[in-house]
Amino acid sequence: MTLVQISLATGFALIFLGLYGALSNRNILRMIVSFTIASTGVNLVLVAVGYLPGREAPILDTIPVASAAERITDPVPQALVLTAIVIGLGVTALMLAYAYRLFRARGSLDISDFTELKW
Amino acid sequence: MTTRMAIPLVLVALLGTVFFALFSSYTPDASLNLTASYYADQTVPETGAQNIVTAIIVTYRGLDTLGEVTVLFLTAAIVGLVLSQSKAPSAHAGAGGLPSGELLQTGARMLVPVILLFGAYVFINGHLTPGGGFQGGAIVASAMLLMLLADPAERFSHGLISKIESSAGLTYVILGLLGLLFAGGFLDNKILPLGTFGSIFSAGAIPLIYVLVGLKVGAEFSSILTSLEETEDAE
Amino acid sequence: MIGLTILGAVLALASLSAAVLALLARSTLVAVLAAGLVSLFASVMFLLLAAPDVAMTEAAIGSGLTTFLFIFVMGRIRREGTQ
Amino acid sequence: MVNPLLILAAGLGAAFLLGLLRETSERAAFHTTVGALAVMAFVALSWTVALASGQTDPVEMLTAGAKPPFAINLRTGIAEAALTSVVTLTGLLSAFFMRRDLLRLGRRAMAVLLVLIMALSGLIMTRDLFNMFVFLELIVIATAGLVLLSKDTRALAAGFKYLVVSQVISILLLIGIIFTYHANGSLNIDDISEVPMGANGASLAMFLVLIALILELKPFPANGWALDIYESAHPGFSAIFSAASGSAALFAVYKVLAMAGPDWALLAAGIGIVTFVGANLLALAQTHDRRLLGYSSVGQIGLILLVIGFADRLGDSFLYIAGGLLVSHAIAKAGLFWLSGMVKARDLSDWAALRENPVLVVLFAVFIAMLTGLPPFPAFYAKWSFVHVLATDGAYSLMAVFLIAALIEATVLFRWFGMALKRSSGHSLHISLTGEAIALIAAALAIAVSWVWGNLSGQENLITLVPLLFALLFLPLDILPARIKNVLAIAGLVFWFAVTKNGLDPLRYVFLIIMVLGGAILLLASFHATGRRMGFYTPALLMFAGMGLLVTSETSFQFFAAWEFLTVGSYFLILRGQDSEPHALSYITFSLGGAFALLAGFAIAANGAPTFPIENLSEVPSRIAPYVFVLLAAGFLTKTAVMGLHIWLPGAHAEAETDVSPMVSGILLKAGLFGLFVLLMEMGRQELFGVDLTIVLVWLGALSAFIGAVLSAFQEDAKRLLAYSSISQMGYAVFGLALMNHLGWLLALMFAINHFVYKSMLFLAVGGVKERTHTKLMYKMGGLITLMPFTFVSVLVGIIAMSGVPPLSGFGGRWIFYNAIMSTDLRLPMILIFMAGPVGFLYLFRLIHTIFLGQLKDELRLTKEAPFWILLPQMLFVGFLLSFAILPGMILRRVDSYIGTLFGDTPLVWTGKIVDSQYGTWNPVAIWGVIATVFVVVFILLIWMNHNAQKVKQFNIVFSAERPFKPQTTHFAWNFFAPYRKAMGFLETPVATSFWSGVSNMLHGTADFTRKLYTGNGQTYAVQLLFFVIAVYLIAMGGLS
Repeated sequence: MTLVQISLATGFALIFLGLYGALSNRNILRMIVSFTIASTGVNLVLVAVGYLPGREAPILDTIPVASAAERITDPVPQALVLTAIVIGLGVTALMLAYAYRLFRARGSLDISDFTELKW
Repeated sequence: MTTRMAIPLVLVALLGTVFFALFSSYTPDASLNLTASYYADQTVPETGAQNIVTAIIVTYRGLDTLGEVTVLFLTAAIVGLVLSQSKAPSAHAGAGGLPSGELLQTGARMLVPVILLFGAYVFINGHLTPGGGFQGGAIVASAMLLMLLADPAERFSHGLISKIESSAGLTYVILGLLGLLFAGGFLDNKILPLGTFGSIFSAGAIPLIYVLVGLKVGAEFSSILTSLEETEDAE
Repeated sequence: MIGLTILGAVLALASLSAAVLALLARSTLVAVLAAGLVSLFASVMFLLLAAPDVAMTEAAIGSGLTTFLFIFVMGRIRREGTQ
Repeated sequence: MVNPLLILAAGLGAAFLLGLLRETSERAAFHTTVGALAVMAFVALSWTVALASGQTDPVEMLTAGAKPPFAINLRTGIAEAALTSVVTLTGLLSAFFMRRDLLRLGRRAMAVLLVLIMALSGLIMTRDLFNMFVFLELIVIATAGLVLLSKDTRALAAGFKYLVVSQVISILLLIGIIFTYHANGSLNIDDISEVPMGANGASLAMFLVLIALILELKPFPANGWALDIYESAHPGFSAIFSAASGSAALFAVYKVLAMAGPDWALLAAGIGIVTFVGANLLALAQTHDRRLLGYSSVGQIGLILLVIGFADRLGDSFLYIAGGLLVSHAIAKAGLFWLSGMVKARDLSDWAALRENPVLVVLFAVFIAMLTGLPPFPAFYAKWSFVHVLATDGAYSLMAVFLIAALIEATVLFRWFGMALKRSSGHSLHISLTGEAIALIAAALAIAVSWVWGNLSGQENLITLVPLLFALLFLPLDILPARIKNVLAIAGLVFWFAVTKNGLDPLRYVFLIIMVLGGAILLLASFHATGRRMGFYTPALLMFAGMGLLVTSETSFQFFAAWEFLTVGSYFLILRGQDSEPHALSYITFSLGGAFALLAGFAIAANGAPTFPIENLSEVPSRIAPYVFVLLAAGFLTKTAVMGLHIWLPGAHAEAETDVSPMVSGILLKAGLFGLFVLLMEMGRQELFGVDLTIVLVWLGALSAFIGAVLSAFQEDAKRLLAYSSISQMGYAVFGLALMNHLGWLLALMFAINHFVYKSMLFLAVGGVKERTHTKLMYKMGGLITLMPFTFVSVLVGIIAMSGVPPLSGFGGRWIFYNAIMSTDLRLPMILIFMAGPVGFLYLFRLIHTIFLGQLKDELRLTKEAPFWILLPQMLFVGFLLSFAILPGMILRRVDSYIGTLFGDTPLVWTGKIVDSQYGTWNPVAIWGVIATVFVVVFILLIWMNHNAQKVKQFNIVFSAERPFKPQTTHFAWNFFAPYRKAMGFLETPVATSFWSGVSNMLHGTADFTRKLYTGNGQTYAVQLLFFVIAVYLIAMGGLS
């Protein structure tokens, strides 16, 4: 296994674990924790997909501009991941605020207690 | 194992097969693809930034970043809304029972300015070195966090935070529109001269935008943190 | 190259075990901290993958701020739960 | 023209600006918000107008001074501009609607609203895959924020469920995006579409992107979370969620599908149709108004997804069809959500409160009609075109599924409308002038887009049709007294008759007389009504407009549009009756079902053309002709209420108002007959599986005639009796038509005219009796002959005419009828139809006997003669019947020679007023002479025989000591035909009724069972979502490999 494959596999495994945790844990906070694990996995997958084995970070302080195309790794996924991380934090914060309010409303953090809306 | 646990497992495992198909058919590229090699070659002449990721984030995919900043803005606003709607019972303050003592308070008073400075350094140098507005903003927010931890009773001025956040955001949008008017399009960084490659005042509007992003993100993180921490509502 | 791969494998193992811990831990606090750890290990992996920007962000935001958000909310909930 | 990017910049800038305002100045913040939304809407609209009128070309907006795919680019073409207009306008109007709650929550909520509208516009315009993800996340977060506007505490849980589901979706989307990027080296949508789909990995990536975006459309059954939001959110926000978010997400799917290539289109179409069917089915079991609207939204979006799946096939008309459906959905759904904000309680029947404000009722009707796809709204044109495309492709089963689901949807919506009009609500209306104004603006927009779609249709622009406008004119005129409106209405009908009568062939001319002039005559009875009679004239004139247009229509499109007009108009009219709610619903359900059969028939017959002249029905290729015939005949037979499809008729006709019953019975039924005339004239005999379809019609006609008569005889309710009699009479007419010969057609036409005259007369007479006695039950009447002599005369003349005994015109019908059936060799139906005659005597006898003869009831002793205006048309009809009896040649002769030109024979020989046929001679004048003589002789004889008979006082009766269990059982009219019932009662077994209620129960049962899927648990919803993804994946992989 190469580094890329390891990272990719780790990423997918984290998504797998995170999703499973989010779908099987009734506790709302634990669901949110699981989702953060899954999104870490997603980020890992994103970066790994853009990685070119043996290449350097896309910062041209030591790399001459002329040879940049041969030496740096793909910067695009990195840019995307940056965005994804920040968005992930936003969503997590929002879910946490919701969790708090739900707890205030019912005194419970069990997702199966919030089912008045149905059918 | 109950069915409640088993069904998600089966489903996630099935989804795993989809992922496995993706994984097994994946081969890393040997050379940069079209888009990436354009960035490798053109970032410097077009934007004057050393850090290509920064150039992409601030310029080429600037709209994403504007959206990203807006995500935080939204989150801060909504978290504020969610929590302001419920008047929490007044209780003794404290960050979830984390210790706060004399040592921490003194330490915080000394550390906060340093951390703030470091944060500013990170976002100002975003176009040269790793880091930038988001990382710098997060560092700035951690100074805020430290203050919260040290003295949980301390009130931050929501007004100030939201003023910083809003004016940074507004300036960002205006800079974007200036690009539309004076340069090649919305959020074009060439509204300012590109300057000398590798120096602080280079890369056109990138440092300026990253400073704005840093301020804004710092303010937003701080606002989220303080809303979540405060036991009584400021409003 | 081999060194990188081995380091990567170690980090992968570490972050996966942290993730499993986060799922299995009885205490939510432990779960939150374990999730933060996953994020931290991931950020080192980003460094290996030549993504220092991402690594910084993940460390600061993913493992730092996120964990604090959790702890703050849990604190609020615990305070109110005991009343 | 300003750069459309300003839409994004204005939204964001204003959102940030709000933070700089002083904390206390919430009003200023609101004005800023509204101002920004207005700017955004203005920019979007100006681009829409400019692009639509061809003043500008679509514009590419580059960012960052670099070309795509290296920098994000956006595009504004006509679709984008129109959709951003929908989004921004919905946002603007909803902002006004939510004003109070926005002010309550403060500027943070306003900022969230601004960002939501901005992000929706961005999602529409962007051409970058990852940028789409960013906008989607913004939408998710803003949605979760705005859900909190609701005062309903359950909204909190709904918002959280939504976030959970969104997390799963964004994981799928991100993975899909990165692998797409890896495969294509680009994130630009146009770039990716140019490269054909790569290896398995790439197609999988595409699948993930596609399914993630489709999940944003809330496909059935992975959509419980969305329904919870619809149910609990602020109605102003739900309007945005349904109209704006739905539109934007649809467009995102469209962009990605274009990128994914045609292989995936089928998948999208499949998900679309499943969603459309599933959502509408589940809506059947819904009683909560907003949840119902949620189901309807999901269904509509599914339908548009289906159309998107056909985008390649539709070519140029794609935007027209999808846009028509989308804009109808958006306006109607937003309007309904806004209305729901003014209704205080959440049960469907609580919408009865709307009746406090007639304007709101009209708006409700407009939105329902728009959603159902009735003319003249855009969805009508869209459905027409779409069904035609499906037919051209030979996708018949899809077409059937689509039409059945559309019918269920219409049933759900009209059931709701019926409740609003007929039930009572314990809550008053939450009147809000702003809300009303906003809903009115939505209705005005509805009319504007209808005009646009009509103009683009390449067909007649329905909204400019004079009869329709005339009918709509009565909406504002409704403040006038009823009598003035009645004068106007009659004048309008006479005028319309005068201007359209020229150039029609005799057959159409006869129908025009019945439908338009007949309507004018029947409206005379409406002078009886006092006060304003709000809401009567628009539906009535809509119905007459439909009929007038039907007779003069030349193309299949005009015919179908007219058909829908008359159906809807008559529905509203029938709904006015006191206890008519369930009957009106079954009427509209059957009528629309019939209409959809017509649509399908026309679409198949069109063979690829958008429409065709009606007379080209004769040129339909023989391969498809029998199917076209069956579909069209089914549509028309529904209207004539043939046995089996008749169960809507008795209730609808019996429960309608006094002057409405004759309209819907005497006139409206003729529309079906007219259709059959046209159909048989153009298509003639058709064979399907070796069966001559006209023989099937002969049988259906005979059975209807016979069973209708038997059922009629057993009724206790006088109006129901007449209603069943109509089924029987229409059976005769169908029978005659299906004989496919000269005499048969003449018979059918005679029945059309006669049935109009005597059924209108009888319904008016019985209606007059009901006005005075306040009952329709015959055993409660009796002996009214002295109190209501004129009514008695009209009933007497009516039943003489109807039973076909000499001397009245019914005999002429009979005479032709006997001639006609002698000319056929179908023995069994002939016997049936013969037997229907005597059974007809039974119920007619009962009508006159139990109402007018026998003993007068004590409580009816003060009964007066029916009102003048109800009597007047009856007397006109009496006069007509008498003269028509003497001079049948007036009309018949012309028609006879016309039919002769169709069949090329002249079985009747007219000499003066005497008619000869192969089987005999009919001399009406001589018959009159004979009858008059006999009558006078018998009359004198009777007087002479009874000159010394004893007069008995009416109540000179000695009762026995028994006290009857049920008072009515002592009346002779109760269970009048008990002995016959013993013999023929088995015919009363409600076979058709049980069949149809079985269908209905099965659907409701399925709906009730299936919706248990939505447990309300957010985690379960996420599991269902994954399940959906996996299922679609397995299906797709199976399909693609």
